[in-house]
Amino acid sequence: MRLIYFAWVRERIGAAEEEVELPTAVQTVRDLLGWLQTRGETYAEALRHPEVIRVAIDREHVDHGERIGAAKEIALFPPMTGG
Amino acid sequence: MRLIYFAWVRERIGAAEEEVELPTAVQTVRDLLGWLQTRGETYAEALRHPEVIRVAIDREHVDHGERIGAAKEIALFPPMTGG
Amino acid sequence: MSASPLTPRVSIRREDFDAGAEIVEITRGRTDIGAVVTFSGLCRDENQSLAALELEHYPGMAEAEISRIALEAAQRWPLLALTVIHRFGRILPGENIVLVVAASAHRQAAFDAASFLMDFLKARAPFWKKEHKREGAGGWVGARDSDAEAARRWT
Amino acid sequence: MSASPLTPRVSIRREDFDAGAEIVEITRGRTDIGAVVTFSGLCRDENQSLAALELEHYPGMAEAEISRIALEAAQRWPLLALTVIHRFGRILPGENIVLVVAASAHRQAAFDAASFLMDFLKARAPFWKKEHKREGAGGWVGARDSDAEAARRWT
Repeated sequence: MRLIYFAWVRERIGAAEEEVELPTAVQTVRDLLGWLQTRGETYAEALRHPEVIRVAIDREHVDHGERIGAAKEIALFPPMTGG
Repeated sequence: MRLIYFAWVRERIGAAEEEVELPTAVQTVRDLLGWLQTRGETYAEALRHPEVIRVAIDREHVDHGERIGAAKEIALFPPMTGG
Repeated sequence: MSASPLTPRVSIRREDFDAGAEIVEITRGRTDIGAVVTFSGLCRDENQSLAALELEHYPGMAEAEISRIALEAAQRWPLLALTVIHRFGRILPGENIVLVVAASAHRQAAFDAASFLMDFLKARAPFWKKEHKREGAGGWVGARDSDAEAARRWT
Repeated sequence: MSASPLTPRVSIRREDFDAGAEIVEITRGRTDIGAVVTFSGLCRDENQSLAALELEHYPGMAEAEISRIALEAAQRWPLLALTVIHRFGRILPGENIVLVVAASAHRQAAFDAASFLMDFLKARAPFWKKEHKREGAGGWVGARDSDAEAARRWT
């Protein structure tokens, strides 16, 4: 599965995207955020306040309770500031 | 004093403007509309429903209760349909 | 928002206007404007029955009244620029009739001011539309109750 | 207003846009449109401190999400045409960022749809602004609570 990051999430993690194999225990977006925080200091720093992180699965906004299922691409980013 | 007419008020009266001497009894816009109705068939026809006639004194909208005072120009017209 | 330095630009004219050029005119060379809301009103003819609209106006009053409405908008909202153009004379289906361009730092003021201006133009600007039909008699367009109500919602 | 035949035009791009040309594009050759509301969002720099904005976006999602919002607007209001353009990349103070052009027979639908689109663009379109200051550090622009509230008022 592909993870992609934008704006300060990207900058803090230090990567724009990566391929990952999720542990089977990671079922929801919330699980994913928790698991990522264990992957090192940059992740812990980027996701320290997981409640502000917005998530899109296969290019559609989802809540943190959403099940990941067969997602191909999950994007993590801060609240949007376009327009 | 100058009276000017627009749109169907102008067409029904058959004149775009005229100079008039108001009787001293004509004090308000409502008096004016009543007096004009006595001036002939075209006026009676144009002002048959005086409540729909809009009035401006010296180029500002006024209510029918407004006193005419030293007005120089009074305009009579239907509800506006610009924009 | 007291003592607004804004002087609205009001033009009553026979000639067409260019909405894009008016937006550029308002925004050129400044960096304080974040939002521009533009309203263009056009001459409709849904069933191909209209030959032309004839817009009669009260020349001495039209500009004064629209300027009063524009100044009231500038007092109610923190506008940075405001342009209102209203055409008169013969207008063909698909042609422009009226333009409002309202600029502000943020979008809500620009939206509200433009909407307010259109509601009050409809209710208070001394213009009257007459329809000339392709076939048969046309006539004066009646005022819509909904337009009077639209103006009242701002009071 | 079921089964709207309207296909919104959505463009996500680096290049500038011309609001006037987009209005002409939408209205040319038709006589059913009575009202066009245009929103232009510009890069502000009130105290001459900004060198440029950098607009990052999610290429795969930006157009899809804006198209979803535009289609929802077309379902909620009787729109006759709808164009949304959002720029990305480096944008200088005073330059255009976003454009919405909404056309309808009557003004209220055009105003409401344009306002709705801007509220939802702000809240849901995957774009992020970073400020580059003339002196000192810039940084990511924070989301405004008022923008989230603005989107909620439509639900």
